[in-house]
Amino acid sequence: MKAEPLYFAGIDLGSTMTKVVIIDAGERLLSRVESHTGAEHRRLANRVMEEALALAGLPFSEIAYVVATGYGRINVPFADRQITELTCHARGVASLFPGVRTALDIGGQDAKGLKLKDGKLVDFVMNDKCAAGTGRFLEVIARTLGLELAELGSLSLKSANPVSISNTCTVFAQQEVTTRLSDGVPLEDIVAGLHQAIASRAVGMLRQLKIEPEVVFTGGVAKNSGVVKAVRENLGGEVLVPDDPLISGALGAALLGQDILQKAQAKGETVIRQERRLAEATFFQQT
Amino acid sequence: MTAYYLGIDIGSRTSKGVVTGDGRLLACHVLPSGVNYRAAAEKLREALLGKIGLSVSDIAATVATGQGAGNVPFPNEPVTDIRCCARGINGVFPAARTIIDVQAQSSQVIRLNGSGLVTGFVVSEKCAAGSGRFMEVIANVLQVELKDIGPLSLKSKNPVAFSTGCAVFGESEAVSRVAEGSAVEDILAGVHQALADKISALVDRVGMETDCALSGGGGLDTGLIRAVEAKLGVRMLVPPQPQIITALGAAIMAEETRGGH
Amino acid sequence: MTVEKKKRAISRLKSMYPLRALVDGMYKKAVEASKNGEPVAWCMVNWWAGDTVLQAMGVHTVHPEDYGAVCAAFGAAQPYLDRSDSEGFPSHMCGYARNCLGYAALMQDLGEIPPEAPMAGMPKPTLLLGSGYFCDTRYKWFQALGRYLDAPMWVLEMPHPGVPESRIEGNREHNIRFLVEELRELIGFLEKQLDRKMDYVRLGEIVDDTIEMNRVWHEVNELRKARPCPMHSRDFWSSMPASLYMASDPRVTAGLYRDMYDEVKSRVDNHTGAVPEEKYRVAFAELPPWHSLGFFNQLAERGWNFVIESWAYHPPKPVDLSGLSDPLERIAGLTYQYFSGYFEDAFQAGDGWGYFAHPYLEMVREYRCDGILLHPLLTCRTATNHLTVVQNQLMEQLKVPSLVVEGDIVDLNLFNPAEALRKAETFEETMQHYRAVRKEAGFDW
Amino acid sequence: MATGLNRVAEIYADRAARVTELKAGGKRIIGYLDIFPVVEMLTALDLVPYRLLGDLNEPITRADAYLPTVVCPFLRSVMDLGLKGKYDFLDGVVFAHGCEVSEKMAHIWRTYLHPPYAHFIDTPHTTHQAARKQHRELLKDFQKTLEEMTGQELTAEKLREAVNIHNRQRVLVRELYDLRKPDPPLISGAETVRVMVAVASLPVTEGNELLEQVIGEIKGRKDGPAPKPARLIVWGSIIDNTALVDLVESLGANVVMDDTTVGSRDYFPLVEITDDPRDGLADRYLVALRSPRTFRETVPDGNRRKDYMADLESRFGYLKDYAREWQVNGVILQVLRYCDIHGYEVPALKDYLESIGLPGIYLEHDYSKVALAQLRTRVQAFLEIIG
Ligand SMILES: Nc1ncnc2c1ncn2[C@@H]1O[C@H](COP(=O)(O)OP(=O)(O)O)[C@@H](O)[C@H]1O
Ligand SMILES: Nc1ncnc2c1ncn2[C@@H]1O[C@H](COP(=O)(O)OP(=O)(O)O)[C@@H](O)[C@H]1O
Ligand code: SF4
Ligand code: SF4
Ligand code: SF4
Repeated sequence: MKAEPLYFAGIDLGSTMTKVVIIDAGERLLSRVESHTGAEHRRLANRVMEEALALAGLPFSEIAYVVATGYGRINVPFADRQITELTCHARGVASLFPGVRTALDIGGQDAKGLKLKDGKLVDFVMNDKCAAGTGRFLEVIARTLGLELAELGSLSLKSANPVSISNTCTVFAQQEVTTRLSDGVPLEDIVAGLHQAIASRAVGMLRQLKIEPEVVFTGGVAKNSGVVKAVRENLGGEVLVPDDPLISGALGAALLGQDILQKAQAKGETVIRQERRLAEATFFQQT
Repeated sequence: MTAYYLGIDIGSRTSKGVVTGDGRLLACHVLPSGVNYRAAAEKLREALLGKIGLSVSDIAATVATGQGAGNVPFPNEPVTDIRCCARGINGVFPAARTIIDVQAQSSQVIRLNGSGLVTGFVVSEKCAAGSGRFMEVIANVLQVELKDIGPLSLKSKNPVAFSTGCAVFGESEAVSRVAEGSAVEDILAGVHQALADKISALVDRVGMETDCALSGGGGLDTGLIRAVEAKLGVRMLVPPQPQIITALGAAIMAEETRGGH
Repeated sequence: MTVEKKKRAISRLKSMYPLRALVDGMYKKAVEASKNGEPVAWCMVNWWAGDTVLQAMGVHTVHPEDYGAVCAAFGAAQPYLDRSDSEGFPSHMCGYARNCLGYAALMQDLGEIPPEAPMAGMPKPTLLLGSGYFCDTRYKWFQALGRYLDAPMWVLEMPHPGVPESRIEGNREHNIRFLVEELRELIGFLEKQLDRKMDYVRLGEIVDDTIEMNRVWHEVNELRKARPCPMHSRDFWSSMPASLYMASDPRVTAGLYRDMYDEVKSRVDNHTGAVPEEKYRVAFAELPPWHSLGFFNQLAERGWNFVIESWAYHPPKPVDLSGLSDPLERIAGLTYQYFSGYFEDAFQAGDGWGYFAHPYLEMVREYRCDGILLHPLLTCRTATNHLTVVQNQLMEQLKVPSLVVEGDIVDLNLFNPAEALRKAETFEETMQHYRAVRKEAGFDW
Repeated sequence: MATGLNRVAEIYADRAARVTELKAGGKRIIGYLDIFPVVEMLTALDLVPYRLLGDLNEPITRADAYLPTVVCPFLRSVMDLGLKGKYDFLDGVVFAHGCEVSEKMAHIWRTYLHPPYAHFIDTPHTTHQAARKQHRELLKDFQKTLEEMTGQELTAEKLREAVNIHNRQRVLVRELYDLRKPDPPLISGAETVRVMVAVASLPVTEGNELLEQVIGEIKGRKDGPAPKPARLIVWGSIIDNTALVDLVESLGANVVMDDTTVGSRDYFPLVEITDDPRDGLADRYLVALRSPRTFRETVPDGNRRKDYMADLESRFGYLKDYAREWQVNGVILQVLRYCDIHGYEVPALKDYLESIGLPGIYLEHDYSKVALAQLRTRVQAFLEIIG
């Protein structure tokens, strides 16, 4: 009997960033790749996968199970299973911070609150109708200000006097920001104000789930130290951020793949898998 | 001697100015509001006076309106844009009883009487997906000039249905659609329909009485006009320069306030 | 309440302050009483009916509804609202309820009144008294409090007269009977819970004083028909809780309303208005944005006088109940009058929209209003449901326009004062227009 | 051929078809809103009760000028259909004090749509003795206006007969629901919704025939739903359309039970036949119907203290029975936006579900297809939670 290759891949086809993670059976991270989802990449999830495989030095056939998650999960043709980003993030968070019960994830297109019990997702809230309060808000503003996303955090930490932006709508806030700048308001105060706005929205949403400290903060926006600080202030408590907050969903996906396989093996069931062939993915649901 | 009146409309995107005299429109001017409303107002006045060779002292009265009215640095009477818009349309189409005013930041529906007095109104939420800004955002990302969006949209046979009600997410959706092969005109037409839906919901809240006029920068967009007409099932009266209607109304108000003296 | 530094555009009545103080004093009294082991009820306004009974049985009351307004006015509501959200209550529910649920949850955590609670706070209740009238919130909210409080709950039921069915023969009688029996069942519940007996003689006195208190209060409001109107809605709102919540011995309260009557009367005699120059007489519906009352000062500076507000917070039109010997029947009569006296017109007109919207026609006509400010609340169905009908009917029947300004009673984030002012400014023109329209149509204002 | 289910599909697609036929044949059709109007009294006078429902596929446009946007979107939809003339065929309407907004809408409806006959029953909110008595009186008032309208006397005889036919319907509905107990269920959740909506659109005897036919067919069918890991109960605001259930079932679950109207909530309790049939009716509608809009005492007799868990048990205990009998492993708490009646219940119900170890998910939606589509990820995540 041929031994199963024990590598697992998780692909998180997010609205903004596509993340791929490959782990081995010991939950060791063999490779991680991130790439802008961007319009043209939306159809090309396979490229990112290819890159991750190359980095891990593995042929695709060696991957025992592929789980796709994220906004575009439905259309990753080579995935063995699609699992929602809620479950995947929870799994990722549980592995990174065992015992944690509340998590906040702010990505490009939504913000989510997760409630965990014994390492499993038990409840959640989600905000995905309006770009205000999501990573997209910060992207738009960064673009307006001609700043890199990565700069926003450290810049805002310099502010002693965050200004509040009166427009909630991302589009109008963008314009308000330019006006404020021309009024001579320091850049860092504006950025800090925006971070506060995002944080207070997110924490407001998170409150719908009785918050039990400590809170883990993941998703691309958790890379922004300014938002992290604002979330911490808003919660009035400690906030844990993983070293690599972007990949918690992809990591969770890979781990879930492992779980699925193990469970099946324990029951002696065979698992149905896709052909290991990279193909184009589209972003919108095919009708 | 002719008395001249100045109407200034400092909108969130564009500033519009009008000079009237003897009840006639003598000059108008449109420029981007930019980030400094004060400067925009100054420049606007300068340009207007320059066009007809008048000086500041020739202006008998000024009414300022719009989002940035509070920043106009020279003496003026502030009046809300809703009132000015109604007066402006009344000046052009006395039979109009309903106005759909599509500005950059919001859309509003105004009911008015034969004298241009506001008899009812409703203002949209401040969400870019319900205002002219949605068009700008999409035009920008599709690299289409604003003036071309109308004619292009009218060519569409298969408007794209947007899966989101947010202008920002709509922007990325538009990009993806293009990447997946949708035609630009179909995307534009899709946005026009989405906007027309929001506008029609507003109209339902105050009720519509014909004739119905369309003003504001949105009136420059034939695609939007047709979409609104299709949705409401009535023909729109659209003034030749829809964007300056509110400024025109402001000038008319300036004349009214001083008229008697 | 909020401190206003500038010289006020609204000249407030001096006689209002002691009335407001009565209500504010309730909290302190209830906290004291609770410390002394006396029973305290958290009480929904079932208007006079339940409160008279409670007072006669020596139960202290606080009114979480009023407390919602207090917290809003003190700017203290946010933490309670947040807490309610985190308990899983949808945020589009009643601001008063969210405030109270958050407060109760916090109080349960702390085991005591939250230290930053405005006034003296609401002490832990012995009883929860909800009501089946006016809104579903009034019993669903109290029922939901069961998560945090172990006080037993009673819902006082009331019929909804004022609809066309009230004219069916025998309907009035069985409705009154229902009210009386309901009150009896409530008394039975209280007697069992508190181990004391109702003193019907005392109840009789309280009921009579209540009827009288409401009569005087009604007369005060009648004076507001004068031009210029001597009393602004803000004074009404500050004074109304004293009657609605039975803040004190109704005899004492009646005395204070009498003082108010005198002050208002002297203003009428001297043609003194509540605002310096009354350009627009405006009615208000329904509940005000308690957190942003300064908005009314800004409007007053523009000549807006708020001369009358929703009937629902007004006392019943005076009615002679002296022929009824049973105090419970007198309460029932008063309550019935409250829910039907304002609708005589509706009955005459055979109008189906009767009790909840029709009185606005009378109000606007008698107080000669130029317009009405409608304040739909995102969180309250009761105060919002009928506003579009009110708007349509005022226009159709009286040619009086409505200004719609969305907001909330407690949640500050839902009200935008700058936008509200822009709309108000525009609306002045609309009011002027309809003055002319009314004149043409033969109306006399 | 599954003629019963076909008939169901036809009526579901065009609810008014059959009653307009009947109307052409001289029958009078009376609309009623929510579950509190006592329909037996209509049937007894040979009036056809016809449930007022909304239309999730029809955008709400006209209702905005009559009902504000911050009220129950289902009721706004009903009002909208009314304003668009979709209920013009009705010979009258009966409303009750179901919830705050439905009560107000009753008055708004009669103000603007001028139905030839309208009656509002001010159903009390409590089950106190006084309230029960009051409810009986209210039914007498109702009887008066009905007799006046029809010119006929509503005898105890006729009423008893009507009660029997309606009770028969309730028994049949229970039989139908029993077919959801096996795994896989013999009838899907979406099919059940269609059957229930169809039944609410027919005169009661025809509804009974249809139910019998459908039950017969389903018992013998081979093409029922496939087994799925999740067996769910849907609790909450009205469901008069398959959209939500379809969504849930398309994602890998069988909806095997409901606690909503149009469903078990309005059909399960029977009417007790009493000497004066009105007494049994009054109690059934006020006391036996299990709706969160009816308040029940929180203190067991003789107790001074309230026990929260006991209160939960008395409010939600029946759900435990449902869960056991229908082998349910998850609960969808779905609430229409701005529905206070159900909104206030959510935290308490979640407490209860936790205490009996049933996972639940709260979904708020606004009675539109777009809003439902946005729930997809949430539902999917919940199914993953159930695992
Ligand atoms: N280096 C960075 N510094 C700060 N923020 C970042 C950085 N990279 C990404 N982000 C933020 O993360 C968001 C994307 O987060 P992600 O969790 O990948 O979302 P999604 O899964 O929807 O694509 C972006 O919108 C951006 O705001
Ligand atoms: N040439 C054009 N063709 C089509 N649409 C236009 C054109 N110019 C402006 N617009 C539309 O008009 C809007 C601006 O309207 P305007 O009334 O000037 O707004 P504001 O007063 O808020 O600045 C833009 O957002 C855009 O949608
Ligand atoms: S407010 Fe702005 S960010 Fe929010 S949905 Fe509307 S357009 Fe999008
Ligand atoms: S009437 Fe409105 S504000 Fe008052 S308790 Fe009811 S829901 Fe709350
Ligand atoms: S869903 Fe809620 S608000 Fe709507 S009718 Fe039912 S109980 Fe009333």
